[in-house]
Amino acid sequence: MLSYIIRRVFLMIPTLLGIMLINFAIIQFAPGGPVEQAIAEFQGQGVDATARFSGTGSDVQGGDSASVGAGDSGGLSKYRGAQGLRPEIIAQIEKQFGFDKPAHERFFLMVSNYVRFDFGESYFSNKKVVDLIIDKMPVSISLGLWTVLITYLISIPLGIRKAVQDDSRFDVWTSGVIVVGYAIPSFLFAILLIVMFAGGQYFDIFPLRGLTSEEWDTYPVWKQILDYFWHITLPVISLVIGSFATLTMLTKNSFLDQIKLQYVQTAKAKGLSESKILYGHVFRNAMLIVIAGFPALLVSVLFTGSMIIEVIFSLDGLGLLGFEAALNRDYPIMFATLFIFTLLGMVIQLVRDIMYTIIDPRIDFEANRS
Amino acid sequence: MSSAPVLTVEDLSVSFRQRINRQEVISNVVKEVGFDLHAGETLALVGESGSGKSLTALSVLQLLPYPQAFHPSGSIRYQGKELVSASDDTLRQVRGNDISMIFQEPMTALNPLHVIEKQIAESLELHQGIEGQSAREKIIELLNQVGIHDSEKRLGAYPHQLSGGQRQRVMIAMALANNPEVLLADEPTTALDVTVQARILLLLKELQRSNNLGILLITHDLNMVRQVADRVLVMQSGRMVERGTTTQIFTSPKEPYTQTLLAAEPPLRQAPDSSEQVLLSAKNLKVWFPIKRGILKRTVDHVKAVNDASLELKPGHTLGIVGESGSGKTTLALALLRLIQSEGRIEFLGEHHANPDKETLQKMRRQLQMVFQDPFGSLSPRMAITDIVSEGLDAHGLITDPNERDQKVVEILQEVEIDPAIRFRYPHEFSGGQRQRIAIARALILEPKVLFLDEPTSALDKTVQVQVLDLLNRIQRQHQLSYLFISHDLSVVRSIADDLLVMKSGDVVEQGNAAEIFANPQHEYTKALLDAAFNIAA
Amino acid sequence: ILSSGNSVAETIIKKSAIAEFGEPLYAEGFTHFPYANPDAPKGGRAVLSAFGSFDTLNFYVLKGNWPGSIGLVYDSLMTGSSDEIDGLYGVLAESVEYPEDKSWAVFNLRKEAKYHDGVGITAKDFELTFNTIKENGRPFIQAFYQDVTGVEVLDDYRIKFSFATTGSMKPITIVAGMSPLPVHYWEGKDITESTLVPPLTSGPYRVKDVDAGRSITYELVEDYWGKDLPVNIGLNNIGELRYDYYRDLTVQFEAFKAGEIDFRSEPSAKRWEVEYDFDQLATGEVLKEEVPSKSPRGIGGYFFNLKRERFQDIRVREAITALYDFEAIQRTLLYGKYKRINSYFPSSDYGAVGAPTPAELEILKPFESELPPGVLEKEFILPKTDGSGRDRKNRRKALALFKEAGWEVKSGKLVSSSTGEQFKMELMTGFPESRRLALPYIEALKKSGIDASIRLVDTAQWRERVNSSDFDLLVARNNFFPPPGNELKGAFGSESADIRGGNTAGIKNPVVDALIEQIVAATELEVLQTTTRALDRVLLWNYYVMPTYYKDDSWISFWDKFGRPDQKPIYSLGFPETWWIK
Amino acid sequence: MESQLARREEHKVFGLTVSPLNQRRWQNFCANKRGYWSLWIFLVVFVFTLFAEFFANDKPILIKYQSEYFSPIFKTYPETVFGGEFDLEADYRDPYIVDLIESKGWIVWPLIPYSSSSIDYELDVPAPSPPSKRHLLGTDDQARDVLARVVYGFRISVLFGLVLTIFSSIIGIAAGAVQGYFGGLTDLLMQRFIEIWEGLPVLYLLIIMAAVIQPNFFSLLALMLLFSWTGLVAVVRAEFLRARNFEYIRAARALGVSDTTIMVRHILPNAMVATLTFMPFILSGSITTLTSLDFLGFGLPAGSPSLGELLNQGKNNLQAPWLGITGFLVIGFMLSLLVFIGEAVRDAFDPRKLFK
Ligand SMILES: Nc1ncnc2c1ncn2[C@@H]1O[C@H](COP(=O)(O)OP(=O)(O)OP(=O)(O)O)[C@@H](O)[C@H]1O
Ligand SMILES: Nc1ncnc2c1ncn2[C@@H]1O[C@H](COP(=O)(O)OP(=O)(O)OP(=O)(O)O)[C@@H](O)[C@H]1O
Ligand SMILES: [Mg+2]
Ligand SMILES: [Mg+2]
Repeated sequence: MLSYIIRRVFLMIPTLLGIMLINFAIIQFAPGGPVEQAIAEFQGQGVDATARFSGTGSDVQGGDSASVGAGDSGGLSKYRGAQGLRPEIIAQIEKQFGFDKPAHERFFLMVSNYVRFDFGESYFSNKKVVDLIIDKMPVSISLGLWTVLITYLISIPLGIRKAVQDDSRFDVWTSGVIVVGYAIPSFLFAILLIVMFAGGQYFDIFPLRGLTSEEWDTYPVWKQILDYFWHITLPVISLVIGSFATLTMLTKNSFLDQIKLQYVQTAKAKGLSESKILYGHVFRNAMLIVIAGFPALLVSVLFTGSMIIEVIFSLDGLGLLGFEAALNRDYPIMFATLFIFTLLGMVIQLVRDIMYTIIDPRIDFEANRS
Repeated sequence: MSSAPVLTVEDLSVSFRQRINRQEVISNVVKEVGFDLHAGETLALVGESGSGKSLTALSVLQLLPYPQAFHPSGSIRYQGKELVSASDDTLRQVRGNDISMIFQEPMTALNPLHVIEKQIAESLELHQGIEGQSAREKIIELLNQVGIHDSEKRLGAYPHQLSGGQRQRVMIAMALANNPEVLLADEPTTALDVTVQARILLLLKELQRSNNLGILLITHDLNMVRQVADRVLVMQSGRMVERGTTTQIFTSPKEPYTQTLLAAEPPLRQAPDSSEQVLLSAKNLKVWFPIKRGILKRTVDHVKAVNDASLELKPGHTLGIVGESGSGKTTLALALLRLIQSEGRIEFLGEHHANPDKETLQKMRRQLQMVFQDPFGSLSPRMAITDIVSEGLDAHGLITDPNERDQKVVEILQEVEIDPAIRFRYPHEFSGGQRQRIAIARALILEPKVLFLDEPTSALDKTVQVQVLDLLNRIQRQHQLSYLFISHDLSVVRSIADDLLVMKSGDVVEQGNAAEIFANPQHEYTKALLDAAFNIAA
Repeated sequence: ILSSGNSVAETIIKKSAIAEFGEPLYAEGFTHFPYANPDAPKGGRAVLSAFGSFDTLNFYVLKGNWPGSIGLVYDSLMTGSSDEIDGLYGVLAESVEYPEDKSWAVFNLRKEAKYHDGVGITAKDFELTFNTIKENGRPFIQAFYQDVTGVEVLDDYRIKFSFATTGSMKPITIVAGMSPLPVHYWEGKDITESTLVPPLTSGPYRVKDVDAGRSITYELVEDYWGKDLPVNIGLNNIGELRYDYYRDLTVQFEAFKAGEIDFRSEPSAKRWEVEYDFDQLATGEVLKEEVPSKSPRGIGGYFFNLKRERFQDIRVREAITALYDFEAIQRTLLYGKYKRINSYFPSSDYGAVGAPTPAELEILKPFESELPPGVLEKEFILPKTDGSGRDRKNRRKALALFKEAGWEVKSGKLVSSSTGEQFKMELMTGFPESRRLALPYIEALKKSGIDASIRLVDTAQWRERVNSSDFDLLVARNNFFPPPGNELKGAFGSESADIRGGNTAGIKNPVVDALIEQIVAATELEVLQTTTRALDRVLLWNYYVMPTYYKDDSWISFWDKFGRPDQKPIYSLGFPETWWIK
Repeated sequence: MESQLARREEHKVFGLTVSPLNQRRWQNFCANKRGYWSLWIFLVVFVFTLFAEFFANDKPILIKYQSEYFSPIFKTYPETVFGGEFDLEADYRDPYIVDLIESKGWIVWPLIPYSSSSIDYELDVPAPSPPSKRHLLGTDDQARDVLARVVYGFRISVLFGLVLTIFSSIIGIAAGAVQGYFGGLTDLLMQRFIEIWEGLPVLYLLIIMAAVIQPNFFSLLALMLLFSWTGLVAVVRAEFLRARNFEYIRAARALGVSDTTIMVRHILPNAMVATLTFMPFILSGSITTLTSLDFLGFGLPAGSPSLGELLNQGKNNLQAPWLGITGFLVIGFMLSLLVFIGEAVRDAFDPRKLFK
């Protein structure tokens, strides 16, 4: 097993390299790069990446200089009158982004930097990519962790109960509820929650945006904690609502399969209580596939899952960062997040595989069947 | 015996609902069975395989797959407490504490993902509140009592790391852990060799004496019944056909069915022509299982399951393999079939392949078939038995016409005494003995050259056993079949084996002509084994 | 470059207020702008909202997004008034001196001007600004400053800039917008780094609080050195201004309704008409107003790609223009709140109105032979429809034009008379909303037998495809900041048609080029305006762009806590600088 | 009796021979009333939407004009046929054309006289307009009939989802099965391959694809298929890793059953628990995916009806709740049906489920 783990760890290197190389190659074919993005943005033609979901709100295409009004009183808009960019300036932008070098050189530069764990700087905000990622962590971890936690804490017991009471009225109505929950698109639900509980019209109970209040730093600890939960309630609810369905059904079905096996009969014959049988015996047998899906869930919740929710609640998380980076062609962020999350994904997968062998000692990865 | 019975079963019926062609069909499998069980008494329940013995026992603890199964009539009272449709709480109190059960198929009855220590400890903690070190001591004591060697080392073993007999003994230890009032023992010794079996019976007797334990013993082993039972109950097709004291039943059986049951004797068999040809041979076969510890699963030690075994199998011959439970018999068979990794030389039809390719393996598989010790586990739970039985035909492309194939399945099922009408059922809808016969049918349908039989008759009552052995003999004669026959039932081995191989702790301790060894055992262990076997019989 | 100072013959003009053309609106000695209320109470607090996020307060360098409101903390050499487009009045500069040929300018600084830390502002600080822009500035600012070539510190309070051009006020107005970077503050700090530490500035507000990416709060500087300057009197009244950043428009609106935002300018007609029906509006707690706005707009619409052969035919362009049913779109999608764009310089004094005036005709006459018919005779009027979405008159006209151009309808398809190939056209856009607003047009084109479709692309791809002229029809707009000048060359000139990214439509028209030259050369506002109008006519009649629509008012809504002067500025909302908290 | 038993009992369902075991499965399936009815409802609705052109269209089913019959759904007629002036396809929603026809004949309209893309210019309120007699579910923010769009959107979404789900499940299950069953090097290498594969920048591939061709139903399907199959792999692999150690697998191997057969007949039914659970969600998930592509502008051509677009409109038009509610109800309805069908299929394959 140890040799297997070592092998897996060493295989991560070529895998990562492969991913980086393929991505790098593919990106070369993408129409428009960071230079075009930068130019478009300077010329005020940039469209916020998130506008694709939330819209620009304006009926006038291409932005209406006069309607910017209140947000833009600083007088800087006068720069907009400037003429088109001269080639020297474009060349200068290219140089800033390192695009004056040929592609292979850029690739090797990137790889050699990565080897030293130097992930570089964002093209568009002069921040270390690592710092950016660290900046966004609290939001992603908050949303991700609570969502995953609540999902598992509710789905698994619920799924078990549903399996035990298969086909009962309870089973039917809970199925209905979770399916409906799944069918509600999270972004719609989030907006509804905001209108209902954070807007001016109905109840104004929860805050509209952010992870904490502004004066958070000055609060005593208990108030800080309270404030934090007060802020994440709505986003987490809107994320969680649709997440029960798959896990609950999965738990239910895998329990249904196990519940009728002989060892359960044995456990019953011992006089064990139902919950002891379910959690002490069946759980471990049934949980393998539930655990199988865990790494994917975690990575997706942390990394991509909550982008729209982040936008709606004005939270700056990794989902948004990654998405914006991709659309804005901010390659350093793209590659660094890709690198870090692939690595993270691989580590979690390795841990998951080790978990398999702990849960079910019969599982052996090294054994070859052919 | 004058005291009130601890367990009273009255007028008990068990039925199953089934849906066939949109109609609910009810099959009544146990009909109006009744008996009393007194403290300190052993009541033997015997009868044909599939007659409803296990279901009766399961009903007592209300462990049937309700609501598909139901009781049209009947009452079961434990010390006056009604158990039929009792509340969960009541049942939980009784189960495992007052009444405990040894399941017929120990192989599948243990939780595959818990080490045996945990499985036994759980009962201890639940009903006696014993935990930690004292629990561990108690477990070790229990395991020693049921004859598991180096029990301390075995605490951390998972069921799949144990031999059939070992698992059965864990089951027994678990059932005895709480000093129950009533023990429902469903074929408790099927996988045990005679020495261990004797030991277990002794243990039960002792408990009976000290704890006034009432035992409902379900078995097909009439020798054992005669030895331990006070009263006997005979069942046939779900009905109780006869009851009486042991002596009564054995000396003057009334019912014709009981008479045939008692009269059945293993068939005698003509010795085959001795031939020089060797069909299958093994040299210096070795199987060591690593013992792994910790998260990283480092190998700390080995279980030497098979340690340097050599054997030869001639066409038309039967090689019996006997030996202590856990001595490596099953492992040896699996290694010969190349189902587990082994070291050493295995020759089939004079050819040795260190690493056979798919095709060779496939050809080999066509000729070498196996009946597994654990019939339940070896039948795919989601396949109907007709598919299970005919699968080999498909795999080797033998019969492709569906009707012809079906015909063949029907024939073979009839040969092993299974009603072909129920061939579309799933494995779990059969009795233990029926499953064993299905496993035999599955192997036989391929008409292989060599058949490995791992305890093929352990769950069969004498009458069926005789029929199956007859069948095996007949086929052997017709097709020059070779058998590798693993069994702890020495009378069966004696009747069927030409050659004999005796194993102990992974080593082959004695090997040679069966008749010779039976007549004149050389090794200490063989002597002890034969002694035990035929002394009980005597 | 003319060296200055030693030339005695040169007449030096010295002024405290300038205009790009003519004279500034307010004479020297005005006490305050008429749209400012000198008695306005100072103080109070207002929360405003902004969209998106920010990650730096340094707007000079390439990287990072800065808050749009950061200008509040800066003072510039001179500042404009909101009643005129090109007037500038001294703020940090007491006066500006420049020679007649306008090849350089010297700004005389006010000695009392100081930073928020009390240190006085000197010429060196402007030198630093200039060098920062030239060396490290955002390429866009660099481009803006490209005509400004040199800087020279004459003494502590005199700074001189030299220009690459002569005879134009433009570079002076550009430099006049410059803000100082305190040398003593930046010493030892790296100005090329983005930062969230509020920089030291001299403006009326200072940054009070920054919550990275989420909000920025400004507070009025108590002892702001320039608060008694006429240009500042009565302005900058609100004591604390806070901008909260939202990423979702619906949420932003909800926040407004919940009272978390005090003021809102609504961009969407749909929301304006339908969603402003909450209780607080009825009770008068929230007010809602449509404020007419005179700010100049640019042309917005669907730009033809003239590099594609089929669009080189003016009849094709006219036909396609004729198929746009603005009236139907206005009625079904725009709540009747918009105006059709009928000029390249709409809502300004530079757009053509009515039939050509004699002055315009005079400019256009020399090019008569090269002009499309009608320019000299008529007012340019975009085809009106009956608003049914299926106007037959226009379709008839369009099909006739197509026919002339060699495209005819055959069994439901508009095909080339020569090759039989169907007319195919894709409308490319980078703005998600365009899909909704252009769909009726696409349907109408389809109904006329054209294989029309719409394609949404992301920003980078949009730019790339615009640069390489890889589109048929493009949703775009040209911003217009009057007075017009050199930038027209980039937008409509032949030369820039071949440069990647310039002249979106790819217009190559000698008449246009010649007119632009005249505009650039114009020194009189009158001439400039007439020439621009003439250019407008030429561009319009050539159907280079299928103009869409604009709105000439601002829709604002706010909680009833503000006071504002009776007279509002002409060219801007005057918010927040002229408003105060009641 | 014996001879009767000895014969295989064959039953015919829809003219197909069904083995008794499958019969039993079918019975188990039917016994799950919810699933059974869900299947029927789903089939009916789906088939109905397959023929959406006959139910919701802006072209009439039948026209009689000057004693001649026309069926515009099947054939395009230029308006000149009805006395119009252009050789363009007749716009039957145009009052002018309608007048022309009705002056000399009559028109039979489909139930919903709008197709998914027909813009209703005759609205008296700006779009989105609330439900009314004219538009039972109102119009969307582009003045198109919501009901018609739901009908067409359901079709596109479900077709897309079904094809994607079926194919990606097949590939995913196959990959997971091979990995889990063979283990060892196969597993190790395939896992790495999948990791690299999942690392591909799907968004960029979409951008690149969209730059080359206008994305359409099939190109999107193909591209999504390339990447959606990895979802099931982990779960199936886990199931196979575990199951390959079971005694009955050993027994099957002893029989000489081929690896493929073992995987398909013995282990797959176990892995089906996970697969069947996931399938309805994969299906509705792919509908959402299609939608998010729409948001990004890499989706189906603008104007194509899709349920996701409806939801997005619902979000951007809170003042028009009929949009969001309709979208949600349709998706919820469809998902419930699929989940219930999935449960019934699970029951059908469960050996221990006998009835109810
Ligand atoms: N779930 C079930 N559904 C239908 N029939 C069943 C089911 N379980 C058992 N049976 C049938 O009930 C009968 C009695 O089974 P039972 O297990 O009690 O037999 P048994 O006497 O223990 O036989 P054996 O000695 O072979 O173990 C058998 O014929 C069996 O086929
Ligand atoms: N997978 C395994 N891992 C570790 N030990 C094992 C494993 N399988 C079997 N063993 C051990 O190998 C020894 C031989 O087992 P085997 O099953 O061959 O015994 P057996 O002779 O068939 O006994 P029985 O008569 O009880 O079936 C036993 O001690 C058992 O515990
Ligand atoms: Mg039994
Ligand atoms: Mg064994």
